[in-house]
Amino acid sequence: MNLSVNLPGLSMKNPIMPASGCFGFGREYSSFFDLSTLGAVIMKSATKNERLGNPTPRVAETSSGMLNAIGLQNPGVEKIIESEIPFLADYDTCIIANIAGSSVEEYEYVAESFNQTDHVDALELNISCPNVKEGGIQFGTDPYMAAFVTETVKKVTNLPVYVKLSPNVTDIVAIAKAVESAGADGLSMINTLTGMQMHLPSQKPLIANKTGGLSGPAIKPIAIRMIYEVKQQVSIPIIGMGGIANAEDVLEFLLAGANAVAIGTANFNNPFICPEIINGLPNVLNKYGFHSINEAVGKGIFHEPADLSSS
Amino acid sequence: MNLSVNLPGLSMKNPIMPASGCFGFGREYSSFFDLSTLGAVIMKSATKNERLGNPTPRVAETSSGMLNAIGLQNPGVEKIIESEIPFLADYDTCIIANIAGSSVEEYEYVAESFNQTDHVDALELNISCPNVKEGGIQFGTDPYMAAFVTETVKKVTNLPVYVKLSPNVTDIVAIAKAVESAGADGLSMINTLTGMQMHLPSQKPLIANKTGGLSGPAIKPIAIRMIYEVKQQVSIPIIGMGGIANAEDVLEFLLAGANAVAIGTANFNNPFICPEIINGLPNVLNKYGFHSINEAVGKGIFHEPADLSSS
Amino acid sequence: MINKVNMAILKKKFIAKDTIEFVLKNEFISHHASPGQFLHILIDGLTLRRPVSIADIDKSSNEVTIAFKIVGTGTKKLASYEPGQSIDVLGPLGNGFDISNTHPKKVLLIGGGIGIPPLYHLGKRLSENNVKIISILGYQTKESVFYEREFQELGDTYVVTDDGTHGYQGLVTDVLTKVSSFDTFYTCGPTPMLKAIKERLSNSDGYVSLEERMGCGIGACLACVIPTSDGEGYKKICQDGPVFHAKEVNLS
Amino acid sequence: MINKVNMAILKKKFIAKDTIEFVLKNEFISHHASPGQFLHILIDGLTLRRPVSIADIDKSSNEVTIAFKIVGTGTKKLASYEPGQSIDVLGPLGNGFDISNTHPKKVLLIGGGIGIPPLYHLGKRLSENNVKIISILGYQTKESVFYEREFQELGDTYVVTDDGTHGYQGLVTDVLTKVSSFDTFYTCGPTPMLKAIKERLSNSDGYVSLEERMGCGIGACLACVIPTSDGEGYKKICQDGPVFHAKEVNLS
Ligand SMILES: Cc1cc2nc3c(=O)[nH]c(=O)nc-3n(C[C@H](O)[C@H](O)[C@H](O)COP(=O)(O)OP(=O)(O)OC[C@H]3O[C@@H](n4cnc5c(N)ncnc54)[C@H](O)[C@@H]3O)c2cc1C
Ligand SMILES: Cc1cc2nc3c(=O)[nH]c(=O)nc-3n(C[C@H](O)[C@H](O)[C@H](O)COP(=O)(O)OP(=O)(O)OC[C@H]3O[C@@H](n4cnc5c(N)ncnc54)[C@H](O)[C@@H]3O)c2cc1C
Ligand SMILES: Cc1cc2nc3c(=O)[nH]c(=O)nc-3n(C[C@H](O)[C@H](O)[C@H](O)COP(=O)(O)O)c2cc1C
Ligand SMILES: Cc1cc2nc3c(=O)[nH]c(=O)nc-3n(C[C@H](O)[C@H](O)[C@H](O)COP(=O)(O)O)c2cc1C
Ligand code: FES
Ligand code: FES
Repeated sequence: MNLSVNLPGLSMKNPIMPASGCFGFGREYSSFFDLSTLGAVIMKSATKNERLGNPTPRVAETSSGMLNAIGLQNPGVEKIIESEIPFLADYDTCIIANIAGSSVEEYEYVAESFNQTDHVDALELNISCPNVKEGGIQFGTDPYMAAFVTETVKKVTNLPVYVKLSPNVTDIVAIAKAVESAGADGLSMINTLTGMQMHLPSQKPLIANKTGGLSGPAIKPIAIRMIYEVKQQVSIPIIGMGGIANAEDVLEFLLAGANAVAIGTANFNNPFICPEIINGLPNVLNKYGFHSINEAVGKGIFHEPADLSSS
Repeated sequence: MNLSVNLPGLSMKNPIMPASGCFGFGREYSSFFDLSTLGAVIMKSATKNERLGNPTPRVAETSSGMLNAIGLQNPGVEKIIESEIPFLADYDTCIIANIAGSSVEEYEYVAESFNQTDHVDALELNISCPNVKEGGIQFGTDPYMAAFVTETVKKVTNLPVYVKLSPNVTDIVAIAKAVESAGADGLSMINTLTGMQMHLPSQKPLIANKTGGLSGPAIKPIAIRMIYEVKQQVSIPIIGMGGIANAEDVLEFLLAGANAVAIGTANFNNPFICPEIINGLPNVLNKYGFHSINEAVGKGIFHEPADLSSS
Repeated sequence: MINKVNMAILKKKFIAKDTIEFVLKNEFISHHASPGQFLHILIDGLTLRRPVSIADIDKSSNEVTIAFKIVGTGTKKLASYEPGQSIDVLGPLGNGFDISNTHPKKVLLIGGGIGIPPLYHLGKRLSENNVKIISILGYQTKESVFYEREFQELGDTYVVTDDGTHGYQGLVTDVLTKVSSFDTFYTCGPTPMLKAIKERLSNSDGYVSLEERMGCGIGACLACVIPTSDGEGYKKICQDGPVFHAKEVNLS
Repeated sequence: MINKVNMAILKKKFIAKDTIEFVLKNEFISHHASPGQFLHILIDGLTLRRPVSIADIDKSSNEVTIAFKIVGTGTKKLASYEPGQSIDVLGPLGNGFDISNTHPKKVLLIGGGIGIPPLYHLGKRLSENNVKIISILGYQTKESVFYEREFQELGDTYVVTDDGTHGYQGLVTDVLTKVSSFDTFYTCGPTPMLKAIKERLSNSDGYVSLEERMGCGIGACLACVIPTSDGEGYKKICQDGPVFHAKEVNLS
């Protein structure tokens, strides 16, 4: 079974990659399996300078999901280029650098910095982090701002840009179309939904940052719906994510319109989840009659012959 | 332990009520327990004329939740007033009529119709149903429209109006403030999140309506976050809902700012859930040091002394 | 009368490929359930209960039998339960087969796959009333066959499999011609099968038992509706059904 | 070296109120784990694994003991597991107590509540190396007391309870004066206790074992960080810890 997928900048042996922030820079997971089995690795968000992130607790369990408010802790783009990318570059896998910032200038700076290395294959533009006070999500909830930061980054980078969309919006199609017009080469969706949990004993929010990003199987139906809606309105490829936990879930995302997928929270449950899904995918595709990844992409988009609903 | 709660129009013996659409008009559940134990009953959405709803399948299981696309099936407001309300009126519980429509005129008509009966204590204005083609959610995602329909309904009804907000928005606080200014007596939040599930064997969306509303424990963190945010910006009371499954969950909603709560999906899991929660509530309040419902309301809203986060 | 009860699992048996039979114990259900009614089963970790028909009842020992096929998450988890454990059940639910008012002398039971269990319960009750039973049972393949002997004990039984690995090859409708006259038919199985039967036997009196994904299971949520044949309304499968007069509902 | 393994539950024992001890079997863990390391346990139906310290190891029989208290959903579910079942474990995780490089003659172990189990594993190993052990164990109340006899076998043991229903009344810090000199202290327990000990014993060499809510458990997600005392950065409790030199980290 041919699992290969070709997307702008990404010539991947399979459509499976760990999601940003759930895999660090690959070091820890490299002791569990050969990272060369992965289609790509999406690195933890990079900012201009080192960030120490939010106070703890930073994570909480929710029904079929989790909240996190790490707060973009990372060593800064220079250190990542110096110390992390050379490590990953030794593996036969694509490298996607996720970039974040508090200002358009910061996004610009970080994007440009990645031109220094030859080992990054694409950028993922995180305009959807709900866990920092400034920047992040504010760029992802306004089509104009989203387009502006996309355009700015496109001007300075020589890499394809995948814009990572926030689900915390009324109209995700509007944002998707705006960043497509601004030159995005692809979309990455979805980031986490803003959530909160109350800690009864202390009578305050459990997460020190109060709100956190909800991820895991709980949000899968929302991710599928958004990809389904966006796919019909844009022509750039989509990297899908949100609650994927097995190979059946991957097929569900492909049918809804994703061209490839990323796996986040499930890595914490099972550090071997990515290779296990890669191994399981051929059987699942086969079972439902597909001979390649591309064949399944968008196949579930169903245009009703007539309106059967009785509104 | 005093569980009573007084909200506009609703003088309730406890803060627990079944959520709209999950309890029909109470008939079926009345064979399981005495409806007089409930603080209130929120009836299934009423529209001007009978509606037959969407094609089936109308429900699907998701991780810690479910999708539904019933499509506001109901016998129409006249029939509800004639046949359903007299049945409910025999119980010692408050009655909240949920009203929906495809146009402002329809909301107006339905609201006015409920003036005919003396047995309804309050209206819940459903401007957030994601499962019908026209109306419903479009009124709930635009602050101007939300305010307009609220204002219109307020003019014709002699009952307090609780506006039921949609979580499918970028800025729920803006909608909440808009309907408060338009005269809403309270808020009801949250309705379902729009979601989708792909059915692998048939390679199309499982729900016949394609998308459905996501409810159940999966969405609880989103409900808590939204109530927490809105509570700080409005002064009208909030009926909280979204994934409540036990008495601890109720306390979580109270701490986040809800004045009372509604229970939806959990009724399907356990038809006795409402009386069980009512029975369990005193112990839970006690355990965490509360002597009444009101004492807990908004207690979890935590204003940090200083900004400890390192952005 | 409906109740929420705990039913102890007394016995567990694999009766065909991916098909499991549980013998459950509960006095309330065994005394209140009639053929065609179902149980709404709470399965650990799931939000919605799963409907499963009653396949047999022994009132004297308070034993209730169900048989189900593993098709997804819920049935897989249910299949992992072992004797000694008990399950939380809402039941008995729905309107079963109407056998009190009509007095047929000879009936035809037509079951497809996992639609077969409720017909067994029906057949046993009818046969106790000296009704003559003819059965047509359809399965995918030899490995899926179950309850064949049990139905033979009730009367003439025709087995068909899609691939001909057991009994006749074909669909249940292909052997209809082998059956001489009958007063009433009762059928349960996949919707395409029910439709074909309804068409073929449009001149006969008959009842169909339907399936739909359910929410509440008791008539409150309107998840499980089916259009009535007059085009004017809906019936709730969980409460008005699952058994309907064949002429009453519109299978599309 | 970290691995994902299945550990069979051999024995289950309630050792105090809401406190359960499991004896688990696994060769890899028993041979690779050192005192202070922990297991990251997958619990049915939960998204995140739960960290639980190793309380004892018997290398000859490949047995690994853990002891945990029921405090929430995860530990409640874990407590429902029975011998015969096995659990999915990621381990051994973290950096344990440094006992190879230092050569103390006499150590003080200070444990609070559910922080006591890893100190038992440590005490046993040290005592095998002829180190003299003094222990201070703090519990809420008499019913919560466990491992008292086990620690007494290792050396002088002072027990305190918050309410004085067993041993001395008060906090572990209240009996510190009873302890004569020691070379190194090792402590694990609730953060306020660790802070108090750090202050009281600021002139002594010592190690603290910390807890924080975890995601990955292996150093990748940055959920479990603690500021270093130089104010310049963070350490990961799951990977750099859970044991730190008392001077290294900032408990606030
Ligand atoms: C009144 C009634 C009686 C039933 N009696 C029996 C019985 O006696 N034995 C038995 O094996 N099954 C019976 N079913 C079907 C059974 O309820 C489903 O197989 C079960 O709910 C599937 O749950 P799951 O979680 O395993 O599958 P899911 O993961 O939910 O779905 C897997 C597949 O099962 C099918 N399915 C899911 N829900 C239903 C449903 N409500 N009805 C029909 N198909 C469904 C779908 O085709 C789906 O592809 C009955 C259904 C109804 C409505
Ligand atoms: C390295 C390490 C070793 C540990 N060793 C042990 C041990 O040997 N025995 C033992 O009983 N417990 C131990 N714990 C604590 C244990 O992990 C938690 O009690 C457990 O995760 C709670 O899960 P829950 O689902 O039952 O509780 P939840 O429902 O998640 O929370 C219930 C309560 O437990 C507390 N809690 C939750 N997570 C943690 C956590 N990670 N650390 C501390 N408290 C928490 C909170 O105060 C919360 O109020 C250890 C924790 C760490 C980090
Ligand atoms: C602990 C954690 C940290 C995350 N950090 C980042 C991040 O730094 N940048 C980013 O773009 N997304 C981040 N995400 C979001 C994920 O990449 C992903 O979009 C989201 O979790 C949904 O996928 P999942 O349900 O498979 O986890 C993080 C998620 C988690 C759980
Ligand atoms: C089957 C079903 C039908 C519903 N119908 C309605 C409705 O008619 N009107 C309405 O305002 N909300 C309706 N809702 C939304 C619920 O009232 C509630 O807001 C939502 O389900 C979240 O609560 P829960 O998680 O407790 O179910 C429906 C929900 C479900 C699951
Ligand atoms: S399942 Fe709720 S009405 Fe039938
Ligand atoms: S739990 Fe992930 S870094 Fe420690």
